[in-house]
Amino acid sequence: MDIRVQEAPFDFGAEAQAFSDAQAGAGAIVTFTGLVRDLPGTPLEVMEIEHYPGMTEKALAKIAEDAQARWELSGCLIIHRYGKMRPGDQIMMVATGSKHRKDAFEAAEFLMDYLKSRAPFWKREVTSDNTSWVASKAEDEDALTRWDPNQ
Amino acid sequence: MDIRVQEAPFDFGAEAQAFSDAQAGAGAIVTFTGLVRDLPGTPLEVMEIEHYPGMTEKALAKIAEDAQARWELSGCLIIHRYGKMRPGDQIMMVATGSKHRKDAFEAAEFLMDYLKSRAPFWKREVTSDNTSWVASKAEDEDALTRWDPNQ
Amino acid sequence: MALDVLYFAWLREHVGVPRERVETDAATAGDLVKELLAKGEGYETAFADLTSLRVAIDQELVEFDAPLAGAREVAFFPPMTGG
Amino acid sequence: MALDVLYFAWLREHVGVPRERVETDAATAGDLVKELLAKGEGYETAFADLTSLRVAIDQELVEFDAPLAGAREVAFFPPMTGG
Repeated sequence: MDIRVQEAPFDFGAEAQAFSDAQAGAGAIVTFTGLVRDLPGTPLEVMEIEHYPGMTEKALAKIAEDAQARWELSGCLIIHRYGKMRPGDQIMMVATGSKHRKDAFEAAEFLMDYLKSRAPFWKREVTSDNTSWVASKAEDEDALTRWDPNQ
Repeated sequence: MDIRVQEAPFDFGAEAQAFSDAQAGAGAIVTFTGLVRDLPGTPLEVMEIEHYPGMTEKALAKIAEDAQARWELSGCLIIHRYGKMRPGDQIMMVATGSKHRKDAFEAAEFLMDYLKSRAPFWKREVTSDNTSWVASKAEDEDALTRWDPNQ
Repeated sequence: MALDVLYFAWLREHVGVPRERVETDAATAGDLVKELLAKGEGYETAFADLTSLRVAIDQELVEFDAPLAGAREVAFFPPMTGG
Repeated sequence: MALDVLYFAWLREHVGVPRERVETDAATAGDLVKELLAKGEGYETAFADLTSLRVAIDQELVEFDAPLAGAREVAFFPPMTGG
């Protein structure tokens, strides 16, 4: 389990390769990367991500532990940036390794679904004429019901 | 759409990075990589993959086209090797890019499910005392029902 | 008891400070909000709609009826938008 | 008509050749299998259980009752195991 919360950019290709190389016995590796998208209309100048130092690391570790308890994983990586980013920049990535592709896929989707709505990050979009906090989406909260054993 | 069928190894990290860099407007990138797993018991010496030149490329292109018709993708990559590989080697990878993470994940899983059972590749495992063709799994065929609009 | 109270994102902007030391006898996170409302207009705007807010006690997400006993740090913030 | 018939994986091993030119009047892929069975023991072993086999006409997966009219290439093989 490798959790990193950092302001600096990360090298997605190098991280993906290093993660894959470290997965002894795995037959399947899944990665997810989130990029800063440009906005329709007025171009996005900066995407700024605020977080809650201390809680962020704990929340991500908890999510990764839950994934490892639920699926048989050879490993699990989360990197999430904070601070200022520009369109096209990589915001975050997760990677999962497992014997089987279904487990690797499901665990990566689980990590993403919880990370979206349970890790203390907040995005703010800055354009030439406006600054606004990104609103959370009901569909992101709804996505969690998929993982609820009582559903 | 980038489809490659090749004997040579590929550089997963470099391919993942190049794919991500080329996805204009995407907010989500998913990659899947299949690795040669070692066998329980007698160690695997070689995994040999046979394919049907001509049909393989057509089948993969069809699967990628179906994925692009079904989800809004900024791009879609399939690399699949044939020939001899060793435990830990990368066999294949797919990558998908989309505005939204759900589309990128679903399209990658769709590509993998169809590639498993509909692209003409056959695996053979060679150990010091045995050579055997890998049997297809009922669960791989069953995985396709998820994508059938009539289900 | 004395607590560190933290605010994030637009909640922080309305309140005007990222954190403050608060002396309180509130039993729950929700009771603490009621006390904070008395501190001024910024707080009223910030806490106008609790259903659109989240709270963490000692860096763990909880409900607004969670007890404050033994807590060192309480944080209020909007729904998260990571990923 | 004359057809190229291809065999892959363990089917190829049983038949003994990867491809051969076959002269046939078979109407369907399944009818072609019946003709091939007469060619010897290897073919009988190879085609013993059609439910565990797949067939492609001109590089497209089809069912065994697919018509051969106009076909140039027919391939028989076990279920695929890619990925």
